[in-house]
Order: sequence, then C-alpha cells, then structure tokens
Amino acid sequence: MIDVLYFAWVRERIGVAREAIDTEAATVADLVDELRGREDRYAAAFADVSAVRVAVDQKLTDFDAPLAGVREVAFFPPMTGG
Amino acid sequence: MIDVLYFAWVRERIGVAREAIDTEAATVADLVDELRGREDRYAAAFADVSAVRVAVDQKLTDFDAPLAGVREVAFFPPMTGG
Amino acid sequence: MANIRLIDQPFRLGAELDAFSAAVAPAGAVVSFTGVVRDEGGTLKRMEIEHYPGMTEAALAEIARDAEQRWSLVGALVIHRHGILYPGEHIMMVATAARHRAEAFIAAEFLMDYLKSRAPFWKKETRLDGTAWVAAREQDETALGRW
Amino acid sequence: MANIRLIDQPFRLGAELDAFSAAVAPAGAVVSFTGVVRDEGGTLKRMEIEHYPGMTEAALAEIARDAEQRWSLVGALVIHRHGILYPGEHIMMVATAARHRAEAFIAAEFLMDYLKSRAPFWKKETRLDGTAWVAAREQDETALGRW
Repeated sequence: MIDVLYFAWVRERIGVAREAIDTEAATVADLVDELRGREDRYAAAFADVSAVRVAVDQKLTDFDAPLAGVREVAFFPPMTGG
Repeated sequence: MIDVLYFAWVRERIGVAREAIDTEAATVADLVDELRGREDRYAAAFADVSAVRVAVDQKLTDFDAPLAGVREVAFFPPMTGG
Repeated sequence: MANIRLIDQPFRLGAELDAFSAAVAPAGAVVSFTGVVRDEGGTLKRMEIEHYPGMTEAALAEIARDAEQRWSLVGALVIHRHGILYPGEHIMMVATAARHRAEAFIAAEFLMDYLKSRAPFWKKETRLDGTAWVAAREQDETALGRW
Repeated sequence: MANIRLIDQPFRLGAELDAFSAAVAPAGAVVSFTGVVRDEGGTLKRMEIEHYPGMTEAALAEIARDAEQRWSLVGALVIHRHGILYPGEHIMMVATAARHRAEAFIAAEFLMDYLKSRAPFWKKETRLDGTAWVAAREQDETALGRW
C-alpha cells in the first residue's frame, strides 16, 4: 500500500486529495499507467505528464523513480510559491 | 571668487570646511596647484591627488574641469556612504 | 539557524523585519523581499494558496540551509502564507543578513528563486470572471540555472 | 516619484517598510536593504557620517530617478542618516517596488552600488584605539562597472 497524494488541479481532476493504493508498480511511471487505466478522471489528470511533477516520500523526483519501500507519492503541477 | 569646500580628512588636513578663494585658476588642477603652493596644510591635503575627488557646482567631475563661471568647488576622499 | 514559518494568517512585515534585524545585530547588511497579492486592476478578488504539509517545511528548511552555507549568512528568515489571501496582503517574505551587502542580496535572490520553483505551494486566483490555478512562469524555472 | 530622506536621527526600519509597502500597493514585489552599524566585536564605539548638504540630496534624487526609469519601478525609497550613530543603529535603507521580483532586486542593488560610491557621505569610526575615516573599498568602485 502506498499513500498517493494529489495537489492543485491534479487533485481537482481526480476528485480526492489522498488515497491508499494497493499496487505492484515498480516505478512512478508504472503507477501513473496503472492509474490511467482505472478511470477517466485519472486519465484526465495524467493526460499530459509533462505538466505534472512528482515527489516520492516528500522529495521531488522524476517518473523513473522506483517505488520499492516507498510510503508516499505525490502528484502536482509545477509549483507557484513565493 | 569661488567657494571652496572640504570634507572628511581633506577638511581636517586643511583645517577649514569652507573658504572663499580669489583665483584666476583655469581648471581644478590649476586651483589645486595654486593651493599647494600657499601653505603646508594644502600641500598635505593634496599630496596624493589620486586619493581626492572633486565636485564642481555639486556635480562630480575630474581635475581637468574648467572653472570659468563656477561658484563652488568641493574636495573630498572617495565616498563611503550606504 | 534559519527561522522558517508557515502560517495561515496575515503577518506584520515591518515588525518581522525589525525582529529579524535585531536578532542578527552583528551583521552589517540586511535584505528583505516581500511578495504582495496584486489586485490586477481590480479584477482579482482573492488568492488561495495550497501546500503540501510536511514536505513544505522540509523544502523550505533545506533551501534556507543551502543559502546559509553558500554565503555564510548571519541569519535567514522565511515566512510563507497558505490559505485565503486578499489583494494587498503579503504572501511571503524572506530576509537575509550578512556582513556585506553582496552576500545578503544574492542569498535573498537564491532563496526566492528556489522558493518559487522548489517549495510545494500552488496559487489559485479568483477573479471577477472565474477561478484558475496560476501557471508557473517559464522564467521562474530558468532562473534556477543561475545557481 | 522616489521618496528620499536625509536625517540626523534614528529611523524605524519596520515602520518605514510598512509605509512604503502600503504606498506601492499595486506592486507585487518589494525589496529592502538596510545597512547597520557593526560593533566589530565590541571595538567600535561610534560612527560619524559627514555629508555635503545640497549635493547629497541632488545625488540621491538623481540615483533614484535613474533606477525608477531603468526598471519601471512602482516606487523607490531612500533614507540615509548623517551625524553620530552607535553600533546596531540603521545607517540607511533603500526599498524598491516593482511588478516582479527581478526588477525590484536589481533596482535595489543598483541604488546601493551608486549610493556607496556616488553620494557624498563619509564615515568616520571611533574605535577603542582611536578614530579613523573609513576607506572606500575597491570592490565598491568596481561594482559600478556592472551598470
């Protein structure tokens, strides 16, 4: 089980802020593919992954990152703080 | 007559902050030569003119500046504001 | 050590800068940056800032630690709001203190560049004609190339 | 129009920044710089700042006008003290306001670089072991080459 978090418009498209997902995905990209196949709302959120950023266990990383031993994955748009 | 002003250590070496000087000097450099010849305290203040800056009528300029029509000349070290 | 605060209420810019300046007394140079909610000619009603609890604090602390080490700062301050903000309110501030001005300026710019693109905040604007997430500016990402 | 003040008494940094920030409300970015009298490890007793009345005001106004024009500032503030100052007191501050942060930062650095080397102020320090005029730092003169 991995906690998956969504922020900003990714959250709005998927409709939840956080969910526990039972997955065998080896990488972030695999997880995204798996989610995309589940329901349209995921497909809509991940339609253009170049517009989505990912953090694994609260560290920014990329879609090749492995998921072995990971507790938390978060998807969100490019950040706009400051 | 030109009002001549001195600031910081230039003022301290010359011993006055301001004086009216009757001069026929054509340029700032000529005025400095004239002052140097007057008394030791001027010679001490202008011993190294590379360490002295000049303003003519309150505008920074250089020692070649002409003095025709000028009302005020000021001598001082490099500025250290801020 | 950097002073980092994530808050959901307005903060008092001047009072914060006074307190920071007093706390870093041996420094000769203090620089501050403040981001303010623009009213966009009266078209912006409010801004909402979402963030990633846990990661936000860690990211801000890491950015501030980097800045302190790179420029031997006497101190650094980061305050960032989340939640609902209205035009004219301060979104965030950073302040840096160093012996000379060049270090204080460059460290403040570094903090801002990283805070814009590497701290997990997202702004959503409510305008007269609707609501939209603020898009990241391409120059904010390219600004990181400087470091 | 820039707000320029030459004063012989302490000023309140935070209150000044609050007032400036309120006056430039349409701006999204406000940068401030403050120079503070260092105590130099307890060896500095006081600092005296001499200036050139008349030329000082004109030089500050010209520097601020240049900055406002080069970076389309929403506003600029310059406060500089003269007379006697003690360790921990603020020597001066500049503040700049612009739509985006890059302009506010660079304009503040420009103001500082010119103010250091082109405004007629001279600092004299009284230390435990005597009194001396502060020498101009070579890097302050070379900093102007940037502009």
